[in-house]
Amino acid sequence: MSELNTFLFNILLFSLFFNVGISLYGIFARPSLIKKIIALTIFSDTANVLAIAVGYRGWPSPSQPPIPPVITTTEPSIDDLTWFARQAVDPLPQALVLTAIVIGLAVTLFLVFLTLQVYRLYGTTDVRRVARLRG
Amino acid sequence: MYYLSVGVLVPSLIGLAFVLPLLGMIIKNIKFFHAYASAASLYALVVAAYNFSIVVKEGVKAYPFGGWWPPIGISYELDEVNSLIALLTASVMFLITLYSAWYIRDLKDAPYYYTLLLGLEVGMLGCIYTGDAFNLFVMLEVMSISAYALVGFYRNKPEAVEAAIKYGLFGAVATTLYFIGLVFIYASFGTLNMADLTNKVTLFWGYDLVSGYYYGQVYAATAIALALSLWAFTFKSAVFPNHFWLPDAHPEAPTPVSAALSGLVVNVGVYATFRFLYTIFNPFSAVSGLRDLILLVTLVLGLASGLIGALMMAVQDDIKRLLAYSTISHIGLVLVGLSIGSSLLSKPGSQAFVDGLTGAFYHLINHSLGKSLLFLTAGVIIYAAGGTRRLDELGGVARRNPLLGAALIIGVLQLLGIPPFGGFFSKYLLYASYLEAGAPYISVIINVISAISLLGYVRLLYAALFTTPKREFVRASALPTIILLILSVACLITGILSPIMSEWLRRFVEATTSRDGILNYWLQGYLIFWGR
Amino acid sequence: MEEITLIALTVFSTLVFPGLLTLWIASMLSEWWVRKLFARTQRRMGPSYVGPLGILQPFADFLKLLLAKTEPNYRHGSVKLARIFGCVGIGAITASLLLLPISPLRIAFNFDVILLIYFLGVWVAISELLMSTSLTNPFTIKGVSRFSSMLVVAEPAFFTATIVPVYLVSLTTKGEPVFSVSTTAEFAWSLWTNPLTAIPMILATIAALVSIQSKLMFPPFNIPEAEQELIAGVVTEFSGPLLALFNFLHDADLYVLSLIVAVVFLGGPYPFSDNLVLGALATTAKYLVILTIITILKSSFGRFRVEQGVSTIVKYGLIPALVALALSIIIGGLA
Amino acid sequence: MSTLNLDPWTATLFLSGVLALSTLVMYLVYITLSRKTPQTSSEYSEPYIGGEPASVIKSVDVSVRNLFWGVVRGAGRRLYTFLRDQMHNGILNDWGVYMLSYIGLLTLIALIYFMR
Repeated sequence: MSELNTFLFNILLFSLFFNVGISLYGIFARPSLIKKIIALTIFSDTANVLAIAVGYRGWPSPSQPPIPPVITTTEPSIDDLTWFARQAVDPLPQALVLTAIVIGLAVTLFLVFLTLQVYRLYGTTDVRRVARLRG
Repeated sequence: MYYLSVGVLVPSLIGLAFVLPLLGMIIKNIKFFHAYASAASLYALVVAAYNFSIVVKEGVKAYPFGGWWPPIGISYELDEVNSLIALLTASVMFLITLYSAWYIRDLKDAPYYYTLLLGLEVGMLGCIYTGDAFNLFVMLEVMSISAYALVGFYRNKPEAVEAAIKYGLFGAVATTLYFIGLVFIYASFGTLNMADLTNKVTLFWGYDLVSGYYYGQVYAATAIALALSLWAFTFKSAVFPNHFWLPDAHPEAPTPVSAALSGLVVNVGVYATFRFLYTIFNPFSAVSGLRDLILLVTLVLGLASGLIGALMMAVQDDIKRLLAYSTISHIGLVLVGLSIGSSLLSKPGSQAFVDGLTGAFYHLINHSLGKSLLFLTAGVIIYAAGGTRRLDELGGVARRNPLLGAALIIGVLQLLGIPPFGGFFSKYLLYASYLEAGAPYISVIINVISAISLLGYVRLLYAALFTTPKREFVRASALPTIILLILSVACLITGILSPIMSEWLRRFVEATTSRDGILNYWLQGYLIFWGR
Repeated sequence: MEEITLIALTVFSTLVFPGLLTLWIASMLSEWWVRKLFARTQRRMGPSYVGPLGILQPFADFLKLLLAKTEPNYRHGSVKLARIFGCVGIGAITASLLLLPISPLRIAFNFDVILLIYFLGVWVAISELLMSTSLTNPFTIKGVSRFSSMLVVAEPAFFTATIVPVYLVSLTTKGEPVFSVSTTAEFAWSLWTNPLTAIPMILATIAALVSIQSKLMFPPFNIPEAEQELIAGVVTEFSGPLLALFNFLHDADLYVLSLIVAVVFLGGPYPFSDNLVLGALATTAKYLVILTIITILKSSFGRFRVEQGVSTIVKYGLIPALVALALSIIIGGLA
Repeated sequence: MSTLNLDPWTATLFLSGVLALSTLVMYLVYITLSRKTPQTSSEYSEPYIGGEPASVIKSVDVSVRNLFWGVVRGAGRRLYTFLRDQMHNGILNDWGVYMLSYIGLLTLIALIYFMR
């Protein structure tokens, strides 16, 4: 059980970093602006998932699976709280991700609008041809 | 004791900025928006000056938002260095906002323009004031989105849109990389508060309080986090090889915005680099070995961007593009000054260390004043030359308006670093620190950079001052001229008051980067709240 | 009382010695020396009418241009700007003289060599550039273009060459203030007596001479840029008093640059440091040697194209200076 | 002989004062001694074009493109070809190579530090 848990977790981490690599390739190497923006959203989503994953403190340990960050008892004792702090998923990364998603939404929208405008003005979204500013 | 003014400035300014589009639906008189934006940025200037004065009087000040103590809540923390940069930002932004009233005098979109301009100011002030690494990310994004939008403000101009998308796309990558860096920091240290981080990185104490376990590899996480955030910061400050967007983006923005971008926005990246490498991952921390390597990289990159900026200046045909390349060159020099802290070059607290950092900040200030002066002058020159930005078509307009010509010459002398202008004294400090540190080669390269940049400035002076007129001269109104006058006097003052200014800066740098200063940053920003 | 003495001394140093008056006389005499020698190498007589051996000829030329001819009234340029920048250049040279140990009022502080570079190198170069750009003419602009192209390499070469003795002195002696022109002048002789430091000193002196040659636009660096040789480069449009002003600026630059080599590199009054008269004579002798070398260099070369000129300065100016600097760093590591 | 021991900043300002003073004196000397054509004179001297009349050239200005010919197209031709046409060619993907290699360098440093 423990090995499987660790294995799955490692797969998750590995695929996240693999995803970072793919999306960076997409942003830096694909010629089309639209594809660049798609890669950018993949990139920021990967970053967000990474942040969420970080919130699962001590997940690979099988004896203490993480619990939702909600205190169920109405009047918790100190022991309850200590246990809760050890077990619960860290809510802060989720808050960070929420902020990052909102910001990412704004940036993506803006970039899509600009791409549309580029397409209107240049007739293409290929960055090799959108290169009037040089030197 | 914490002051409300430390915390209130940024949120209230955001409010003032976001009300503007709504007001734009009701009020149709453009003059109102000019007055409103100027009043808002005057308010920012007054509060920033007040904050600076209390920091100088009483030392480091922090403000916890919503009464949540750090490291749980977001806090703003002001020490001497960042309150000074904030004051510089607020004052130059005030002049730029005033200038905008002339520049966009009959633009219909004025409310949106001012929203973005105030958003830019909020973002910069937030980045500078913040004592929280995640809040730095948010504020960086606020600043960047305003900047992208301002670059693409003329949305029907192909070049502007192209510059904006180039800037925006890679800018988004840079901030996301910084976010990933933050994830690593949070995973290994369990905190994002800068004061708390400083303590944990320096003493390596208490980092397993919140986190630990799987992500406990603090050294690896620190290294990756530092690498990723440094990439983002050097992108924001346009250091080689992350400088490509700048010469496209800065010229295509409306001219006051170019002044803000070139004079102030790049400073934010430099400031963030300083905060990360001298406060959080400070010379006394457990990761000082990594820090030395990274500072060597910044030294090489600083010199490279200084050289490339200067070389590219010599072949520009566009007045604003020339100035944009000069920005790259000068930010490179500032970064060279910041790199003195590597333990291979100098020991913390030694003469060379303090000289280099003082020189870096002095140069930052001089460059901000000189570059915004030159960009605003370029705006008037372009207007007087009939809207062309091409050097060949300027037709010596500056000569026919002596004040304009004087402003141009003063700006160039400031940036070339000629005594008695401020630019000389900061370059003197940079030269002296590297000679003192036993690396005279760096001084020679700084000299080479200055000599090469002479080519670009000669080009600028020749085109704007000495060519013969091609068309009727259009006289600009009094407002921009007065602003140019104020900035020119400021350039002179940074030179004439250099005995006082360098003394102050030296004190600030010593207070911020010494062991006691770092301890104090932690105490004031973290521990003091727990003692209450 | 002290303030009054200080002010009097400042005014004296600025206006009389080593300031404007001495500067004028010395640069005119230097011009005579260069002209006479240059003519002799070409088997001409050189100046010979005014004064014994024509020694007063440059003075006569200067006064004639200043007093007898009229200033041009120029359609495209600004004579006023040209005047101002010419005077500023001379002012910068005067200011830099106070850093040298020959001055009765001496300014010395840590790293003042940087100040010398900025006053003498940058201020003067910019004044010359702006002075000739003020009178727009295609030839002037071409001259400005090639002069600034030269400066890009000449200025760092001169800086590096000057840093070498300064750095070596700060390494090998305990002289105060450090990295200062006057400290260097005091101890420069000791660098020549030590074979280890003599090698970088020789290289640095060569580099300094080459960069001075190009900073002064002497052959081989007064470079034609077109198929047909350009007329006079930066001085094309100067006539009358403005030409006199420019000549004075140029000669003063020649005088001070050579003096710096004589004082900072060759140790000035050494070996008569304690005797004022003999010391002055020794300095003068060294100065004349430097001036003679510059004149011989000037007379024995043809002209280069601008890109040849730039690569020549890199080859014989910048690279020897950098090698000398590297050697001094190695010596510093040994010491 | 007296040496003035000042701090660098004051000394620089002092020397700048000397510069201003001597410039002023020189300017006054020049103004009083030199002979100037009266400002009201409508006669301009034409630019000197190698003895030709001024009408042989279209304009007295040289295009800024032709400045620094020797550096840009002479001594530094290879450098400028590289900088302008290969590096700053305006194509986003080509910049990406430089930017990515920089982040690669930083990651490499981080890894080396981690492995040590």
